[in-house]
Amino acid sequence: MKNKKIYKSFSDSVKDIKNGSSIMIGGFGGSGGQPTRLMLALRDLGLKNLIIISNVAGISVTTGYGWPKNITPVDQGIFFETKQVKKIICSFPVTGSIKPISEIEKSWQNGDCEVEIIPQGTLIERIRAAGAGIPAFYTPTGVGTIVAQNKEQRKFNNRTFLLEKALSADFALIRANRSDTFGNLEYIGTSRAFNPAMATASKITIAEVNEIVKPGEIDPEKIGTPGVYVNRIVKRKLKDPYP
Amino acid sequence: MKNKKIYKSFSDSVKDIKNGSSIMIGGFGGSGGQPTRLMLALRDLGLKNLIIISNVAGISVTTGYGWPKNITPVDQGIFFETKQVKKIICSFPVTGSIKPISEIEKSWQNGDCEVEIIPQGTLIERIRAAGAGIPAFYTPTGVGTIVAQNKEQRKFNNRTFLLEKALSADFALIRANRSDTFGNLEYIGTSRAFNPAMATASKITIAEVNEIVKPGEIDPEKIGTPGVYVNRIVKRKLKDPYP
Amino acid sequence: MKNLSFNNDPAPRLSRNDIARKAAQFLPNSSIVNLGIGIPSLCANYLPSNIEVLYHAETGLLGYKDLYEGEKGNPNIMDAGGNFPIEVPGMVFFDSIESFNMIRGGHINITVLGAFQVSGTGDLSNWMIPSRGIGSIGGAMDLAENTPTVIVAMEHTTSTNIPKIVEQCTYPLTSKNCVNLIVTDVAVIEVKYYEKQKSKLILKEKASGWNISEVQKITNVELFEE
Amino acid sequence: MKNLSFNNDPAPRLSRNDIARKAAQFLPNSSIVNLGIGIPSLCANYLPSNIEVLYHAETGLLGYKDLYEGEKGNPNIMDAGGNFPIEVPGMVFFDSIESFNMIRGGHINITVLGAFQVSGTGDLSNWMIPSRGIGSIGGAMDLAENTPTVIVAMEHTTSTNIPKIVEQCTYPLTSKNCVNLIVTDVAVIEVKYYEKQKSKLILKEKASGWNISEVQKITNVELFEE
Repeated sequence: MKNKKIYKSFSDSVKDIKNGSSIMIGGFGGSGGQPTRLMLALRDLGLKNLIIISNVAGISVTTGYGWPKNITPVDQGIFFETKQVKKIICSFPVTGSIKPISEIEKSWQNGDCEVEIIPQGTLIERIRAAGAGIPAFYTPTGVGTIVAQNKEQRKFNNRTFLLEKALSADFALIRANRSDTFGNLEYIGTSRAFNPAMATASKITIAEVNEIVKPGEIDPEKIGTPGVYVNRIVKRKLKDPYP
Repeated sequence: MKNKKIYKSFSDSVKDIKNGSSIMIGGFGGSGGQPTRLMLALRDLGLKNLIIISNVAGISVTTGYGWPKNITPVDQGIFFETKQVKKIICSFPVTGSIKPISEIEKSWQNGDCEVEIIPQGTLIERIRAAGAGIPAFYTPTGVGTIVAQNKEQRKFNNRTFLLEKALSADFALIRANRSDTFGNLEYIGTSRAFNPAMATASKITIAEVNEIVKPGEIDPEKIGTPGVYVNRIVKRKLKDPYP
Repeated sequence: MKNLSFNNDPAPRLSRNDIARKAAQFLPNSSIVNLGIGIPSLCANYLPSNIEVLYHAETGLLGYKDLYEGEKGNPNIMDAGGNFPIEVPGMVFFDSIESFNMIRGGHINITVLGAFQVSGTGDLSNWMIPSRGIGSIGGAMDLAENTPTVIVAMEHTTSTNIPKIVEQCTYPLTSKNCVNLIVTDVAVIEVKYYEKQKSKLILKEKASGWNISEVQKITNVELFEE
Repeated sequence: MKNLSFNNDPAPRLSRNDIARKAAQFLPNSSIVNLGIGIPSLCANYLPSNIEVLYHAETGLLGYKDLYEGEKGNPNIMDAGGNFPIEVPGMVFFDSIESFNMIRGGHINITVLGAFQVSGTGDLSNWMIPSRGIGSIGGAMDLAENTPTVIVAMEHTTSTNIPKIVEQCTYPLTSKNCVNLIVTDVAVIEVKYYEKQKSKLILKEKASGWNISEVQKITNVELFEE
């Protein structure tokens, strides 16, 4: 039971992802918590029509957002440079100012991909709902804005709310610090972000980790994702230059 | 800012609870995670018409459930012996077999109180929703049973779900291992249970803890309830005989 | 507790421990399992040696194996039955929100539950005796409704030999069309769903000395053999 | 970045840093605060010395104070602006579910946000320039809609002196009736709600050398003094 989840290489761990698959990519945006090696392995498959679900996306390369200054960033833009994406669902796909322009904005301008922009709290709650067996919930966020278009509205206690539905995916690529051989994951600091929720909301969850240890080596009080949610684990090389 | 939350005694910390207040009591049932000293302080106020929200309730005294064998249990029954409760909302108020009978079942038989029984997953999710700004959500649990009576039903992807609403309270009495002076709480093992959700869902959250430490003494990766949710902290005496 | 036994029985019925032993044979390797209280909780004692599973408890615990006996144990590590599991490496703790996300989201692979009644369409009643007027739901409805595989482990009849496998449950329901397998003291019966909310009961195994017509006598729903 | 300045101005407008310094004066002691990107993020540099607040970042962080500068910092401790806060005792980490429960549940006391436009009824537009056709919402809608007190910190006009306080927002909305206080480079204006979705703009403070009629000239909604 213990070692079936461990994959030898990033490329092995993603090779059953197909044209048209929906893929959650964890982290917040920025380098901390981002499954950078899994993203590169996915990009190298050369697939088409992917549906990508992320939070902040494509901003790091354009502005250095959330990366150490001495490292050239990698972000969701890698899938757009190569026209692999049919649609991205995210909360923050373009920079605040009009320039510099991100790969995602370029693709959108060229009509190569669809961009669906969702308030961050609604996005994470929709992902959480999918993992938690909740098909839909009401939220106050977005009422009276274009986010409310074509959505059911309803009053509770005289305040208006929107009906939002669960959001799941075929695959989740996530990042953690350490995993034990059961797939129990330990995170560091703000690198949790979207990773724990996405782990629960996909058919196959693949975790990129710095280290794989024996059960019991991670303090059970510090496990952020129970192994029940993790299908595959891949260890990074020692001293990977990416954070 | 740091020390305003610390109360010197359990009785001080609960003295503004009033007749008719709604009160969440944390833990799962059993001794671990139960705010036993806060419960006793509340009982001693001699209030009436309380609304109590708990999970497993009143079972420990009747069966020893979740208590070490050498200690006489205390549980939610203490509020029923003294007829302080108008209504209890919980998932597990009576034992599996007809005897022995709990204080809650006695009160219910005598018509002294109302007992509302909710599936455990629905109860915790309703409490969570209240803290998370979600007024209502759909859940599959209870469809086709008496739990579905008078509830709105709706299909998503051809499966039927019930609409369930957020559940909040005036006060939450919760239990943790340690608190720092900001009110950041650390839990041990399964003593989390209903405590973290209840902390978010009440107007005033009061935490009973074994120890109060300086900020930074609890590993930030192990804080189960951020201090933003905790209004009052009360430290137990050293070597309290209750677990 | 003695085995149930009645004058017309062709052979002894299984003990509660033997029902648990039989039910435990249906737990797949590497599965995440939640055991209900009563007979189901005994399954943990009879897991085949070549099978490894992870137990989930509603209290917020995944990965325990055995329980402390007697005076031992830590009240801060409790299962849903109020027992104190022994700490093992790889055990995980979480709060009740997460515990029921796992259940409601279908991440627990299989649950073994007790029952007052099971219907021919897989409806389960296991939380309230009608004459009592009050009962405890606990996590039973969440588990029964949302776990992909539900095994019922129970005695085939009441202590007065009244069938518990019935056309329609007369006890308050826990969940409809949820039961996949019924393991009793005289038989193993599969609830085979061939259409939404329709099913047949397939008699898969009989206790030693019992044949289908003898099992049928104490079963209120028609049994089929494959 | 230079202060905005136009020929008809009676006196200099405040710098972006001075807008932030002014806005910071409205942060109550012991409050939980979320600062948006741009001018709002500068408030942290000007918190009055007798005031202590806890900063919340959408990334899953509560209790930071200062940011690392230059090459320093840990990518695993990031704020929503992509900066790396300095670790302090009592800092807490959590995932995005919890981070937005705090916001949506109203547990963050006060937020300071930037704006493209604010209407006389407190509507806020701060996420998309219509001509661009695409924008980033991030946490802005959750914060604006659900935080009990919303301060807007912005320049009073665009760089071509077009008023940003308007009868009706023409930019896509972030949230309706959410703004409580507008702090600009020429004035501090309270949005006083006297009925649901109705409000008056109360001019509370003017920059040195500015009077109400001069502020009114670059404000498209009638201003009142108390």
